[in-house]
Amino acid sequence: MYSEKVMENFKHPKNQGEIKDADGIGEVGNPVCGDIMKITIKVKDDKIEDIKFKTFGCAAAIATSSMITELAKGKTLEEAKNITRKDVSDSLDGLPPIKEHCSNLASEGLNKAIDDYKMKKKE
Amino acid sequence: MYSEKVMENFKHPKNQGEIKDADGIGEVGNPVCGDIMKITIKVKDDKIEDIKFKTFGCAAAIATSSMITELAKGKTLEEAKNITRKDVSDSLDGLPPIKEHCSNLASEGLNKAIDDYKMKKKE
Amino acid sequence: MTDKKTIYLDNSATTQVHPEIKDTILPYLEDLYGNPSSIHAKGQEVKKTIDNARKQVADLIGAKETEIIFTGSGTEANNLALKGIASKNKNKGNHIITTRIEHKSILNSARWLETEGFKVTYLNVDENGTVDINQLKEEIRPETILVSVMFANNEMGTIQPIKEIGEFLKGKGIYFHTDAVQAAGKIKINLKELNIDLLTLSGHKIHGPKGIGALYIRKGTEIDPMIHGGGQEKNIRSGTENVPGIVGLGKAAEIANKNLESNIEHLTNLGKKLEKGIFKEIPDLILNGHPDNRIPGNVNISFKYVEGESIMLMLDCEGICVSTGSACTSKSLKPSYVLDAMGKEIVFMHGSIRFSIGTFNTEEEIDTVIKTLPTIIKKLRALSPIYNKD
Amino acid sequence: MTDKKTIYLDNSATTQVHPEIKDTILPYLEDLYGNPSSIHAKGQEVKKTIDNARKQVADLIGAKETEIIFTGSGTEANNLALKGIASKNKNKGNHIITTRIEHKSILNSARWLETEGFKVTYLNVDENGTVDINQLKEEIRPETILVSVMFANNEMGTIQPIKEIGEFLKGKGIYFHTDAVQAAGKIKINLKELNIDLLTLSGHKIHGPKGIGALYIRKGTEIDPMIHGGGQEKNIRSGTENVPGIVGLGKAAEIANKNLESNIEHLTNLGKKLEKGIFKEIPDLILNGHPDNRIPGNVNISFKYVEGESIMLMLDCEGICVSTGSACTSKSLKPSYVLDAMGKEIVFMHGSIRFSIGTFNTEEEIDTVIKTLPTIIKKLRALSPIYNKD
Ligand SMILES: Cc1ncc(COP(=O)(O)O)c(C=O)c1O
Ligand SMILES: Cc1ncc(COP(=O)(O)O)c(C=O)c1O
Repeated sequence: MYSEKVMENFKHPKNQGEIKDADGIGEVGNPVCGDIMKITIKVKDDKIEDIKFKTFGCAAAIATSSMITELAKGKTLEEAKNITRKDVSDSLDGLPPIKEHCSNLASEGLNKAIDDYKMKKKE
Repeated sequence: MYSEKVMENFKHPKNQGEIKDADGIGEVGNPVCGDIMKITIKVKDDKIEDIKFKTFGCAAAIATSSMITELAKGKTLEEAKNITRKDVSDSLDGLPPIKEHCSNLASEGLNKAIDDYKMKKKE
Repeated sequence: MTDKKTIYLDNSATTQVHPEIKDTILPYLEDLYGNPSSIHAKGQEVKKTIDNARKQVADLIGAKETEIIFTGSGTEANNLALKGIASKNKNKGNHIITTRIEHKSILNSARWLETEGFKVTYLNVDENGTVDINQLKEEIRPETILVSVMFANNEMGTIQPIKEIGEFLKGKGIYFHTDAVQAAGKIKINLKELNIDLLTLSGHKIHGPKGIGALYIRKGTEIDPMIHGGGQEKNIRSGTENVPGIVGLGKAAEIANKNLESNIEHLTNLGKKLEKGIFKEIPDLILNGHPDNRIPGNVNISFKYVEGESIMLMLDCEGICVSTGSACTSKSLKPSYVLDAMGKEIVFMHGSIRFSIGTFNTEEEIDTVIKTLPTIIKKLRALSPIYNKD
Repeated sequence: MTDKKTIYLDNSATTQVHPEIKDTILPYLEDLYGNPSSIHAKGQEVKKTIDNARKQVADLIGAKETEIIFTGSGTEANNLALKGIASKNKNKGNHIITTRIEHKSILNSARWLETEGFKVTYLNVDENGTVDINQLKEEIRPETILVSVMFANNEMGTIQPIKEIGEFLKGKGIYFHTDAVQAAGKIKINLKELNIDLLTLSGHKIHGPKGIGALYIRKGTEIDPMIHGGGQEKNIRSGTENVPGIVGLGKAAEIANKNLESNIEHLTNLGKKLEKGIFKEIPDLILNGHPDNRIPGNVNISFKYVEGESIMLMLDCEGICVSTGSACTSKSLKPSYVLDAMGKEIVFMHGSIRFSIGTFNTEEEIDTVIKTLPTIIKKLRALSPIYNKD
């Protein structure tokens, strides 16, 4: 059902955990659809210096979380915002159609974390 | 589907043929239901001295024809008339339900032959 | 148990499972027992094989693998075609056209649809068993939603003008179904060249296992499911997949496809040999069905003045298996409704015997039948009150 | 291909075919290929075996052999029960009662009947998954023609009060159907002591083959066929008989019957061991279903704060096959509708895992699972944003 890449990222996720004094926090999803994702980022010079995730969800949710942190790490906020769900899905060699929404969730989470950082900076 | 007795009487029918100068002739059945039976009898001293049959029909029709000639041979007309379809069927260790009508036909044929003999005698 | 010497000439009723197919099925009765709906490894390894079988079946008829739905029999596939199309398209019309010589699974589905308010036209056939395409053209109405005409008949093998019907129906917005249960593996079927929306197959008629059928449903066809449940087979036929049956049918289709030409030649040769042999040895016969345009290996003969079941059982005693009418109606008292539709005299309808040859029959077997039959017919004719020739 | 070390704990989804059954089936893929409708020897030798299989199935549930109809799956049998009864008895009434936790083949048949004008009441269950018999009593109306309540649930194994329902319905002129697909072979079922009119079985759930089911139909029950055709199975289910499947189901029933007590003991022991082991090793669990009144060998646990598919796939990587919810819904995104009906908190519904033990599982396998699981749960909880315990 899943590609090898998905399984690899599911079994050995990168950047898992939570940054304690995060600059931005993004929480998305809800228990009804079975996926909850929390992304924390550390920003330096407009770049994502560190990023971690926690995910309650299926293998696709975990793998896409892991993948998006990989993709985002070291990128500028601008670049990170431009990561599409297709980028995530492609980097995982595709997702089963029924699981496509998971890649959505991942990029949504990242966006939220970046927005959160920007909001906080403004204050 | 058929009992061994039926198959035995089908494969090696007794009294087949036609008595040329028969005292009584009974023809029953029709092509629509797929069975036609002709019974010819020779009568002496109110007894069935000889009896033969010809049958166009299924294995059950042939076996019941053969069996009824066996049962009737040597009997008085009175006795022969009392041979029931159950007698025929029982002597063959039973018939499949769908083929029960064949035993009907056999006793009908015998009866007709006896009636024919009586009619002719009256004339 | 029958002994080794059985001569099986009833391949239109069912066929011997090809030994290669048995070997294909076996692992699915052993270690490969997973449920294809399961996401774990045990399920997924099986899922792949099902998709492969779908491809094998599709290839036999020139279809796409996504257009094949597996069912529990040819009968179920025929029911699904008629009822599924009727149910889904009843808002468009309530008229269905089929023929008087379809298999009972079509005829009785059609009759049931009549009780549900549908109107059904049953087309006539000529004395060769060929459907009247002009009548078809006349019977088309604005309310017609479906035409179902079998590819080849199971009793006397006549091949129907499927290509012509498909061409005539093209663009009319009427679905065209054909029951190809008897045609598959014996006639080249290429859906790329035929305008067909639905097509029925059955495993056990092509040397595959019993209890598995398939319905080709052309992409875009509007059809309702008949069996509801867990959503298997694209929600058109729910129920845990008959994995051994499916892989068996797949393999059977593959073999049938691979050997199609040689099989046709084999069946044609043996069929011709049998027909000629019988006609040479025995007088007073009628060949039922079309003299040429018939499935290879089907020889249907009426033996005048004698009854079919008697012939069949006499042959059975000699270890030769044949059939009177179609297998399904063998049990019934009525003469063949197919011969009836062809306008045969009733007394000859009772005497019809279908010899149907399969891949595994040999020339020697045919010789034996030709040698055995005359004695049996002579014996039965001697018993017959309507035979007056000696 | 999975390797030899697979630990298969998904026996409610499907089971390994018993080796004896494979041997029983084999001849029917070889020399015994006749069509049971054929009158000749090749057909009749097969017909006998089918009748024998019918007897074997009847014996498992205390029925008469003439009361068993073979179908293409448990799903088809459930469809036939609901639709066949509804169709035949619609003049008597249009109301049907079933439960919210039935298998999809019942639920989706019921929903289809609603589109055909029938009214359906879906009974609630309590937090253990037991149907509310008082609600059943209240919902009975003069128009009620059928009650269908499953014998035991496929997700969390709760056994329903079938005997009480049967007694309550006695003499009311309402048919009572039960889906015993999950109960058969794991609970003693004796129809002589139960007032049941129709009962569903499926081959592949009792170590028999896939693609074969059976419906017990009590003598005198008024039911319409769903699949029309040649009149096989007493005209209630047409189609050439799935002979390998039928003899396989017959043998499976025979073995299940013979080993019933020892099998129950085996499943109970392993189930208890697994349950205790997991609860000892892992905190924050919920046992779903009834604590005692459940089919032996079914252990359904919600692992709080983590999601079921992840657990399932992690176990799969270790060669352990289990299921989230029922096999059929494994693919869907929605959490289990059965747990939903039981009123479970939604976040815990996503974390439910069904371990279902079968005849061929061993104590060592259970030990391995108990050893493997804690690491997986720990790992997933560490990943979970809703877990805050370390
Ligand atoms: C033309 C035709 N259609 C349909 C069927 C039914 O297929 P099955 O035997 O798989 O139910 C048969 C065989 O009996 C047949 O000959
Ligand atoms: C309770 C129940 N009923 C019916 C079925 C359907 O049976 P089958 O898999 O044979 O279609 C299943 C299995 O999926 C089941 O668990």
